[in-house]
Amino acid sequence: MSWLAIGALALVGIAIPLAMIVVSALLRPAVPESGKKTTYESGEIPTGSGRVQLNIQYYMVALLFVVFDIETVMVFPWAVMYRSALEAGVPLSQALLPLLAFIGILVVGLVWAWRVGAVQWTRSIRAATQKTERQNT
Amino acid sequence: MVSASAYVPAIVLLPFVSFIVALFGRDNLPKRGAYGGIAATAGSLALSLWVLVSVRNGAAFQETYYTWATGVGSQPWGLTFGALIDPLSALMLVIVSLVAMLVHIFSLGYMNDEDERDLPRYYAGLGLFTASMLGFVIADNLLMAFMFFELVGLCSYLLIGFHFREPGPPSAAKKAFLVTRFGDYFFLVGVVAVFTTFGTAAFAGTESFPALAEAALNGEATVWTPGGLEVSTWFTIVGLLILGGVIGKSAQFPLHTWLPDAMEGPTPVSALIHAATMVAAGVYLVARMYGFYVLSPTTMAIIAFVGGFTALFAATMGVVKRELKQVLAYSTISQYGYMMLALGSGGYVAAVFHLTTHAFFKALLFLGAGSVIIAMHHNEDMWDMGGLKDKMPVTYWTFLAGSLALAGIFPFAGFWSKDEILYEALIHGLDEPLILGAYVMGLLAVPVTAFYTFRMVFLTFHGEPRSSLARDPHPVRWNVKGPLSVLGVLAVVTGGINMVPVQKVLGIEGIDYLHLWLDNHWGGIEGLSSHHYAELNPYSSQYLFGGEVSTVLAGAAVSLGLALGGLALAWALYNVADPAEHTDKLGGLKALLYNNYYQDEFQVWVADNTRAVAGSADTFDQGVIDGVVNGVSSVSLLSSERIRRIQSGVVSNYALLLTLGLTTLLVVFGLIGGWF
Amino acid sequence: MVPPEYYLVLSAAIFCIGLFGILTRRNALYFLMSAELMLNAAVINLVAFSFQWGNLTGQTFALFVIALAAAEVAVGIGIVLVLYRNFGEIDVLNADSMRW
Amino acid sequence: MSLLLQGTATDWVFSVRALLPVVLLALTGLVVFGINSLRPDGRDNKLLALTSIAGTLSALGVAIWYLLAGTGQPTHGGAISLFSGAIIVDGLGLFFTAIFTSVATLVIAASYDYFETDANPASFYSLLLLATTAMGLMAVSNSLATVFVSLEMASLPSYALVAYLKDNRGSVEAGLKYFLIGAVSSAVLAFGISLVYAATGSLLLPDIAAQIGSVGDLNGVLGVGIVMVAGGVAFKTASVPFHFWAPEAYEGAPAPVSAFLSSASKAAGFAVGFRVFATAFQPALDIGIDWGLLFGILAVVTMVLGNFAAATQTEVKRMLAYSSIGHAGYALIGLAAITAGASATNATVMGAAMAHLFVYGFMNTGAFLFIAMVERWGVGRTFEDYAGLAERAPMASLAMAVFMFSLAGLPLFGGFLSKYVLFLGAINAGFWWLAAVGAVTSALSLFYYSRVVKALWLEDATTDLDAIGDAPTGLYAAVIVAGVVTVLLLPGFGPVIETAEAAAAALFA
Repeated sequence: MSWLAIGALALVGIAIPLAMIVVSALLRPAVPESGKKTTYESGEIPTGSGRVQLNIQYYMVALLFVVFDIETVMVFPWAVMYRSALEAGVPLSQALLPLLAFIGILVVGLVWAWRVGAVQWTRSIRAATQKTERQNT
Repeated sequence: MVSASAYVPAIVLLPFVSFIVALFGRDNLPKRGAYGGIAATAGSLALSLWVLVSVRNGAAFQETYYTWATGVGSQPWGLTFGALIDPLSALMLVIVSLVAMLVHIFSLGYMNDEDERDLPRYYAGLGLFTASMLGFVIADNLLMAFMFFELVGLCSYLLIGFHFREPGPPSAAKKAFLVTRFGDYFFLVGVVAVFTTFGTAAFAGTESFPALAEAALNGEATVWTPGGLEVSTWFTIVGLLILGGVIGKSAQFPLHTWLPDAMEGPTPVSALIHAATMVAAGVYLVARMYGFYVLSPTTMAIIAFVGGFTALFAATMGVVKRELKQVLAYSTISQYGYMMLALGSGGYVAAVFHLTTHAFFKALLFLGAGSVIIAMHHNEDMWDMGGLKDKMPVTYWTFLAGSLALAGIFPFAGFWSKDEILYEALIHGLDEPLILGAYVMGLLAVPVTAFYTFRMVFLTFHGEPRSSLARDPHPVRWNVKGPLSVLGVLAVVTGGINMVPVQKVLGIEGIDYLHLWLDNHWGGIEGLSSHHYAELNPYSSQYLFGGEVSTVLAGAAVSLGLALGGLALAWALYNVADPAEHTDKLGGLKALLYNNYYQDEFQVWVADNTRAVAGSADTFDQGVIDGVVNGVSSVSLLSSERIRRIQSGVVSNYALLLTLGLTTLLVVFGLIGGWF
Repeated sequence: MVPPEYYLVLSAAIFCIGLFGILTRRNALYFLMSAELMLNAAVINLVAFSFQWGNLTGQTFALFVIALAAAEVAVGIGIVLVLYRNFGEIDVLNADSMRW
Repeated sequence: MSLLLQGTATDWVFSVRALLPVVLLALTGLVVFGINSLRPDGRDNKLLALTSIAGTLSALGVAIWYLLAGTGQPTHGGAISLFSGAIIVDGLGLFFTAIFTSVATLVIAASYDYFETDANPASFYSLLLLATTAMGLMAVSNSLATVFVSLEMASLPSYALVAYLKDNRGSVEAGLKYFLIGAVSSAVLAFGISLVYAATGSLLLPDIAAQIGSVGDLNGVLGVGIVMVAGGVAFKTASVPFHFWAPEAYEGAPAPVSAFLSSASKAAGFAVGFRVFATAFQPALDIGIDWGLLFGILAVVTMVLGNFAAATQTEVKRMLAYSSIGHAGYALIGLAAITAGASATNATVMGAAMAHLFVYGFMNTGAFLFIAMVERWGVGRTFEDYAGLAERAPMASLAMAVFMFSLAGLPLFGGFLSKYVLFLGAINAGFWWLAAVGAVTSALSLFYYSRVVKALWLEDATTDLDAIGDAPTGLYAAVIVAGVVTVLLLPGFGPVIETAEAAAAALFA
């Protein structure tokens, strides 16, 4: 029965905004004009496209971040059981070595990404011109 | 003494070696591969003769050479390669290697002297073709037979399409390949079914599938059948499946359409295909596993009826063809129809007999046609020929011998074998309406055969030359005349190997050599004798006119009479100076020979009407049968067009279809399994 | 304690929402997010039934699924990037040059 | 030879030795990264290719050695179970590892020429090696957790490989489609696994099998889960209705990648499918979850769709893509013909499907690599463009003819025997209708395969073929080797089928 109150609340919660929208739609006069359809830009008249192209490097860094973010997820269960495993007499070769191998593989990947220039902030001509274009508009 | 059995694989390997040599030797070879091929096939022939002799001395054997794989599981199966040398295969080996050798020699004249290019490829194909047919002949189990059967089909594809730069040959090659392949898929399913049913595909021995099938029908053994089907019904189905491959390869109705098109190949190849290899493979296969087929009366009747129908149907179409090789093509279909008729009506020996004689006289006719084509500078239209009799006597006389054999005129080879087929069909058919129907069709085909054969002979060799080419033919050399002469002699005398009618009428014992040969008189493999087959076959013999002798005589007289009738009609219509203007010439003669006028008028009427019948058969063939074949392929292609439209290119649609598919599966299997 | 069937219903609902997103969205990134949603539905099940069955298998596997989801996004973003470079936008409907 | 059998499952040295093929592949991948890290600007194409080939070949060698020595097989102490049963090294795993590593070797040899001008081939080789590693893991996964992880590990590099030509719209589009369908499919698979876990409380395959009998009311949940897991397998094997990515991915991807995906990746999907369904889900057949029929239907639809759609293609590569779908249908027979309790026939038909995948690995890889060669020559993609190539490249064209005829199942090459044994096994198990559909679609397949041969050998060139001057060593070697193996697999089919059937029999024992 305790769910009934929540259900009622949810119903009311959905009904009220719906009712407000419906009532206002019924009451308000419909005067379409172009100014109403433009994007709201804090009173400024909007110019140019709404889409901004970010430098590709943002994504490269983001990707690397995601990859190393995963590492944390994987290390987490290991950290939880490490102490108890050692106490239970599990040798280090089984408790620590796999994790070191795991991190070692990641390091190889990171070093490679670094060396081939994935994290280098390139200053390509195209990026530079795009930057000037953005500043000019 | 070394036994011949040790050299049996060499019979197959020799032509294969010539194939390899021609393939890699390319243009460095003497005569660009021809000599190698001749040497190899001559070697095969010598070994085959030796094998024949040793089988005559009782050295038939079966031997497994190689085991591919053995299965584990509920039903162990073994895939093996081996040789089965018994009277039947020994005889066939000789036929195949002999014809192959003659074709190789002939090719020297037909291909080398004509400066064809790319000849190593040609000889490589011939070598492989011969090798695979020989391998097929010695096969001791169905799977091995199937593999070589397919190889034969592939080689025919390569050889028919030899002149691939012209428009016709590639499509003819493809058609031959695909149509026979279509039948072969039934064959494949049949092979699989045989394996599943019996656990073996061996032809001979107590553990062979014909023996097991026989035991199963007698209740002495149990075999697997799908869904607990009646054993005999299942055997019929399996037999028919395998028959699919036979009908495709042996060009029986309705899968015969590839064969006339296959005339696009070089003429020696046609000779090989028609006489000894590809087309013969189908009939040979039925003979090889005859012990299985005789167990199923339904299959036997179907074989007989298809054979008889094909014999008549193809013969009528032969009447209206203009090209020399086309006529021969339809005659091949028709003659193989006779063999099927013989097999279906219990005439095992008769079928093998006809297979033998036909191999010789059809090879002869094709090589003769090749000779004519050389002479005519590769014009094949008979209406452009005429009068070649005096200019190429060797070709003429040998061709004539072959034609007489084909037409079944006494005492040429074809007479004896065809007569025995009709005789077998008659005595077995008196109780079986289907066999009797097949017999009648076979009998009707006799005069038609004689008619078109001699129409061909007269148009080609007699009368006046009808073109400048025919007035000044290109001469041919020894390498053409030699094979023709050998085959010409054979076409005359081969009938002597099986003088059954003479034996029966005159009571001379022991001159039916082929009967004795196939009956393991000189030793053979247990269970593969014609005697054994005769015991198994479902027919009883009935005789007309109160006795065997009179039936033999009556049958022979009727068929010979009909053949002579056909010949006479052809003579009257076409053995004239200028057959095309036949009717106009009549006007000048009518005052003088009034009665003859009527006779001629009658002949013209007969000619017109035969023409109409034959023409409509031809139309039926081109329109309906070809149409069905083409229809199946266009329906497949059309559905292909439809099916591939599912792949719309839009990934959202894929996701939608994927979801729908998954949902459907979930709902269907949920309902079936009662998950909800 | 919440009965396990409720989790099944919840996860099925989330799975279907994700599926709905995949079927209706044209933007590749939304497509990606919807697929992640579907994976999360699986994660809910795993965690809930890990609790239900009293073993840690499900929870551990849930971590793996999360990790793989992240890796999948990484590869996916890379592909979306090259898509943008070649097609000038990330509308999945525009890449339809190969079909039938 | 049996030194591997000593040691305990928890000893990590023992684990490494048991998993040596996979470990070797992973190490090679890392070494390739290492080489590239040391010399990021040096284009060491040859060094990288040789390193990669050395890795795949040694992994192949070890897998074959283990197979011959009986490691993990019933004769030598049975399957080796590692990591609390999550990984199991047995005949099936080693057999499939042999397939993956053979295909990978051929593909790398071909890529050496194909990516000759590529700016950074190291990433290609390492992606390929890592994908192969993951496939090796798929073949030895004995838990749904490792199945999912390794399947994703194989998929992620594959997406990148398909989209490898970053400036080629076709390649990118292919990658996008592959990735999007793959994301959906992996979500479906994960959801399916979670449902199976919900019903049985375990992810280990043998434990699932033990629990299935007592799921009670949850059999509906289990059923939905099993169908969804089947969906994941269908995605990896490119079977209907999860096949939609395949034609585009195979067509758009660089041809060596297509070869890799359509041979190795497909085989990996079957490795997972065979093990999961034979080990874990077999008891489900008794409680109204008839996944055998499910795969039967999928097999029929897949065979029909793949072969029919291939019949009227105009581009050779796309035709091969569809034919690859059709072959997935044939291999699915190995799953469809499984019936509860009939362990002998089950082993026969599954072994036949494995042997078919083995032969298929060579003939299909070879066919795609031939296309890679043609792409490298820049000749064109349609059948017309292939006309007359035999004049310029007779050996390669001969090999291509061998592949086509073998794929069609002509009885001169390995493809015949494997297809034959497969149909035989299906009929033996009572599924004659599967064999019948297989035979009919094979008949159709000959039509479109022979079109290629006809174009190569029987038609005159329509385009200018002067560009075909060079004979790329690696590509040529790969194509010829694949062709020779395809031919040799006819006489040498015995050991293959025997190994495969023994491996399958161990699964059902």
